[in-house]
Amino acid sequence: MPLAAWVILAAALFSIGLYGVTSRRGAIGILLSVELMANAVNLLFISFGRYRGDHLGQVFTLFAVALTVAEVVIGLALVILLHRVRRSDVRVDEVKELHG
Amino acid sequence: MSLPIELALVALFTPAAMAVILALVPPLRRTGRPAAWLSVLAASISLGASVWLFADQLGHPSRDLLESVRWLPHAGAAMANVGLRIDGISAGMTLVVTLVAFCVQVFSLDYMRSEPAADLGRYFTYHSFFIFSMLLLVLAPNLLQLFFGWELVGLTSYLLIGFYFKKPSAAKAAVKAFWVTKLADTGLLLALVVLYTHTGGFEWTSHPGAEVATIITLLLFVAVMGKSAQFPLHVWLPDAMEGPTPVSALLHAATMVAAGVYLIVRTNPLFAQAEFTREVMVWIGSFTAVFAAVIACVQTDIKKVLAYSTCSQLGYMVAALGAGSVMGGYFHLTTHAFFKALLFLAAGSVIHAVHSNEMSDMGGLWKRMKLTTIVFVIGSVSLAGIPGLAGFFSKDLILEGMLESGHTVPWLMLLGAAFLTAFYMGRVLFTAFFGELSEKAKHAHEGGWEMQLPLVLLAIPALGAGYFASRFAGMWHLEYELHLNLEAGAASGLAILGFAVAYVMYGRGAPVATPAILRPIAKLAASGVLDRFYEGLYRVLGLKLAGAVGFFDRYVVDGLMNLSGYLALTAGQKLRRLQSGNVRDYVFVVAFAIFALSAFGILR
Amino acid sequence: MTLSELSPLSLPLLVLGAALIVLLADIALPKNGGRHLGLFMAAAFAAIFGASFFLDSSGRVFDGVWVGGDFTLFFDRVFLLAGTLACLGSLDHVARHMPGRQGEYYLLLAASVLGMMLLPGARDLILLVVCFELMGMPLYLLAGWAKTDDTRGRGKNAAEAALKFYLVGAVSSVFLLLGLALVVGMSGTTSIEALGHMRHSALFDLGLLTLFGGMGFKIGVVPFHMWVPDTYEGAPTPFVAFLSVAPKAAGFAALTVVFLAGFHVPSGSFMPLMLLLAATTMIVGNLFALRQESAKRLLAYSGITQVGYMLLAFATGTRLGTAMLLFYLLGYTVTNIGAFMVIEATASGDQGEDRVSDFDGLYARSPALALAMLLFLLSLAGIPFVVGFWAKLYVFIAAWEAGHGVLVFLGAVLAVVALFYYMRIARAMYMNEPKDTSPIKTPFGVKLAIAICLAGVVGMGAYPAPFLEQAMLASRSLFG
Amino acid sequence: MIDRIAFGVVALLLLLSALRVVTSKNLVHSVLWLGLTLVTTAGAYLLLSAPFIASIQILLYTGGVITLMLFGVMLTRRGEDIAIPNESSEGGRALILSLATFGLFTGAVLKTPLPQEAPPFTGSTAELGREILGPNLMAFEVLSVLLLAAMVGAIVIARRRDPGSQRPSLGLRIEAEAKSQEGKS
Repeated sequence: MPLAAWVILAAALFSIGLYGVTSRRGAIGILLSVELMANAVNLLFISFGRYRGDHLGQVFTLFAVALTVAEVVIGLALVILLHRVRRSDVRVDEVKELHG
Repeated sequence: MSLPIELALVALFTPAAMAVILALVPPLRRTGRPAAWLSVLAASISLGASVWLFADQLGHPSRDLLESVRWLPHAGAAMANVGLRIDGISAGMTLVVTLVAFCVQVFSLDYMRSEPAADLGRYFTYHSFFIFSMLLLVLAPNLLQLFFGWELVGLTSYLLIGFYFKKPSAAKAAVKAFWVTKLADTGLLLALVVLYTHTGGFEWTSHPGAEVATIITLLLFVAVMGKSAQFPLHVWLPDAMEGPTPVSALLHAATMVAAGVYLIVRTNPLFAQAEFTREVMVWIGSFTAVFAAVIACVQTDIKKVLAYSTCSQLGYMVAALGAGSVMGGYFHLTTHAFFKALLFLAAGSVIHAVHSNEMSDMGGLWKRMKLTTIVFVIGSVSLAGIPGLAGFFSKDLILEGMLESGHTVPWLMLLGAAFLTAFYMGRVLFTAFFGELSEKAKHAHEGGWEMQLPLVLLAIPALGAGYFASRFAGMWHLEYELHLNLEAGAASGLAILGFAVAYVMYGRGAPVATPAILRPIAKLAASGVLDRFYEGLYRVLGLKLAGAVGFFDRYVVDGLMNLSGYLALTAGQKLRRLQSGNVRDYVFVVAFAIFALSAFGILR
Repeated sequence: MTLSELSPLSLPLLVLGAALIVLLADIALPKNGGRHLGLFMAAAFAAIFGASFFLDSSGRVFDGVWVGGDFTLFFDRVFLLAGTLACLGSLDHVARHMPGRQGEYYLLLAASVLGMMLLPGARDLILLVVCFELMGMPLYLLAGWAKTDDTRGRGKNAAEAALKFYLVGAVSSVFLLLGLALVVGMSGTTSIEALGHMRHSALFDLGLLTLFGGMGFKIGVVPFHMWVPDTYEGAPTPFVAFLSVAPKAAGFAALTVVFLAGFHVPSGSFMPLMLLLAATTMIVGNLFALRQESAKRLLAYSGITQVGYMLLAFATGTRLGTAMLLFYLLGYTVTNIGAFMVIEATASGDQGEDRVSDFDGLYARSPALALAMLLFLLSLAGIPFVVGFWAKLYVFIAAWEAGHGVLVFLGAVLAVVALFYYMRIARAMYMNEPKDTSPIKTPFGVKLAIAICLAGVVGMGAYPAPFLEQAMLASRSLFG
Repeated sequence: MIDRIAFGVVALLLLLSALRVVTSKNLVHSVLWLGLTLVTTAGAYLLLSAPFIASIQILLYTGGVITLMLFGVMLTRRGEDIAIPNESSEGGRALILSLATFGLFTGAVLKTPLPQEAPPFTGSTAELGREILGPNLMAFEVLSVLLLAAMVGAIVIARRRDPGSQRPSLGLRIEAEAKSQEGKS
């Protein structure tokens, strides 16, 4: 199994996530897509590490997972905050009081 | 520390201290007249020190003093110094600045009498600050300090033009002057950058090589064009006349606008290495001289005539410096400062009397204001270059230098400008001071002694400064002798002709006795031949040409400047729509930008 | 490992200690004790700032994963200064608008400062990215810290500001991680110092550029800047003062460490891209700033323009250029925090709506504030006698030496354009009639912060030499 | 051969579930599809000889993230309906961008020489642990500070109201409401 296959698989996952990030209207939908991208990056770390035969990729992935989870927590907190003050579904393209 | 240094410090810091006191103690400033008198006191101390300094310098013509302290250590060595440089050039300029500033301040005591007390205090605070800024520039030992003075002078100019800031036109003019000069100042800043990177310092005596010197001097010249109102960056100067008239006399005629010319004189070692730049200067200077003189011929506002005249005379100076005649440029700077300040103050005196800038509202003032008329005539004649007065000597020197350096066409242009100068000054003289007494001028009368004293003080050097030319030249390590040759004669002849034409066209019916020198022309004129000839010439050349030039100036040059500002603002407004407020757009742009960067980086 | 081996980390550890004290005290103290926590945090930052002159913080820890030295020290002082000023300026705002959340506010601020302080010393990519996120995540939260049941709707905008900041940041973070995955994956090492010797390949380059993009978000370089104005407008003003300088400095610290100390990019071929971005940033920031009505947005765009100049210094890739970047950051820190603090005092919250027109007649209402703002604006515009002039001049000199004459020219002209919008505020302050003539009551903390900034702006403008020398030292310690 | 088939299955599942995450019309479905993606990724990790990471992925990541997301969905929905909309728009430019990014990525992969076969795997989980707490100890410590800060901050932000503030009286709230209505019209 060539490494290129894994990398391209990760790239495809990343691109799908990117599509979601730029097309979803809801904040949570975007967050889900960001998770997809982060997942793709982790896959990339692990594949590279495996083909070099060291632990670096796995170590990095562990840190990346922790960072991503922290990020999700914060993101959800902010979504809830915005939901409370706007009293509506959080559709990000309707949240544009600040502009120009 | 030697005596000259101490004197210079006194001249520099007395007004500075006064400005700081007035700025930081609002109750004192708001008293108005006491604050004004304090400011005049500071100016007179500064003037006294300058006179002493100048006299001392006359005693040691070749002395070149430098006193400076390290300011910005840079990698072990001094990056820059601050200090004072006192030699013939700066001592002379210090005297000019303080003398004119003193006269203007005294004049303002009466001229600004009706202003509210708080505004009066503000006005004199700016004036004190201006003396400091200008002297900081004049006495600078290197280009960096000069730049500081340059910026401060620009700031004061902004504040003073906008003095009547509640008047929209004044506020607009101040802003415009600010932008145009500020944009040009970019040249000076860049020159600093280039100078430093190539020589490791800000000294104008360095030798960075011909090519770099050309770049530096071209950049410097951009700044000069802005400050000294050279085409096409002259557009701010006529508008700057919105400021109080004494301000116009001080900043926009005698001192600040001359700072550009002074910069060239100071950095002449650099300019001497840059032949191309000097060639550019000759042409732009000559063109400005003619161009502005043509426009001056059709102005109806007395201050605008003088403003364009200032542009034109600055053109002379720049052209002279370009042709290599340092003495000519600098000497004309000095004499011009005297007679142009005099003209402006006299104009101020008239405006004060008739409450209008329009020459059509004046007329026959000779009958009401004898002193003002006399000094205005002195100023005009000196400006026009009639032999014997200060302006003649310096203008002659310029024309001579121009011809010697082989610039025939610019020489002809300057000759033409000399004719036009006499013409438009004659026009002002005959319409405003002689002729029928107009309605508004009926109740005109001279101002108080505060207004008369400066006129007399300035009239003296406007008359006689020329006779000291050789002594000045000695201070600048130059030779000077007056040649009375054909070229000089041509200029004088043209000047007289200019006055004559003006008399024919505007001086008719003047109740005053026709000057003897013009009598033959008057007789010829009476025959009607000349009349028709001049009328035709005037229609075609005068009105049509000057009108066209004025149109070009107002709508094309000025319009382009306004247009660029407008475009930037509109673009700013339109672009704001891109910032939609939709965070998905932001995310998209981020992702797209990373894609584009990567693609560019990889496929390159 | 003994404690003494950690001595290079003494400054960050002290900040950590102070943060923990705040955390515990917040639990122990009665609810109205929050204000004292702010005072304590400000004092702690100031004390640690003072301590930085006595403690020796150079050396390597954890097998060279983190390196202390002049470079780190310079940045640490900038961050500590920013932290002190932010705490001082926040005291009153936080106590008034979010009385129940004060302890956590200062805790998060300290956490962010901690992340920043660790960043310049990181020589390992894992540590770097963790520090980068430690700096960033508290910022998302703080941006949305406003009182959510505020009847005037300010909480709404804060939430929006925070969410936008967060979403763009989260996407950028993922790109940052992607870049790291490619770089680490291709090179097999996380040691930044070892990265310089890597052979470039298409995937490696892709990683490098993606990494830059991910970091570019933090410094607000165009086109990663779009969150900046919205977030600045919506978030609490004293926090924005901090946000507008410290993360930028930290972002540049990270960029410098990774790209100049690590990849030795100047020898590479990314510089044209950086220069292009610098030019775009300067132009776009200026054009957008011209017509802004909100003072905070105006300063946001002006800040973007300033980033362009910093990027120009960064893109030289030289030791001199880096030194000038550091000096620029220092000057920008005191200037911009000062300007935002004046907004907080005059045109924010109870005083107004952050409009430029809220500055009308400020001179009549409070001459001291007007003068302070004028000096800050002049410094931003790069006018002589205030620190901004030296910052610009030195950046131009460094850039000209590196052969970027065209950009120097562009930057100089754009600096004049920038004067236009700075002067709008100045004219409003001095020439317009005040709508409301009541004198302004400035809280003590804000006053003190403004005074410190003013001293910095004027002091460094009058005598920049020692600061420049520190910047030179810092740069030298990075380049060796 | 067997690993190729395994790879094919994992890849197919991954891509399909990921596509459903970004296209599903119902937010709850999206979250569940994401769960499948994350689990399948764990399978991929197993194929890549990273069992520890695979278990972390399932236990912490999948469990944590999916639970959090579901909470988020439930807390921010408006109606009582279970079918919570997850709409998309401007899919065109998004599609182009993601395809372009994929293309660029693939191009870069093809231009870069990469190993064809993985070396035999020698590592162990114990080694991994030593690696984390050895050279990366400092990063680990910093991470713990980060998690603490994120937790505290998120709790404060998501808390219902500022506990220190007085809720404005009903009258004031009505006034404010009326004002904001006025402002809108």
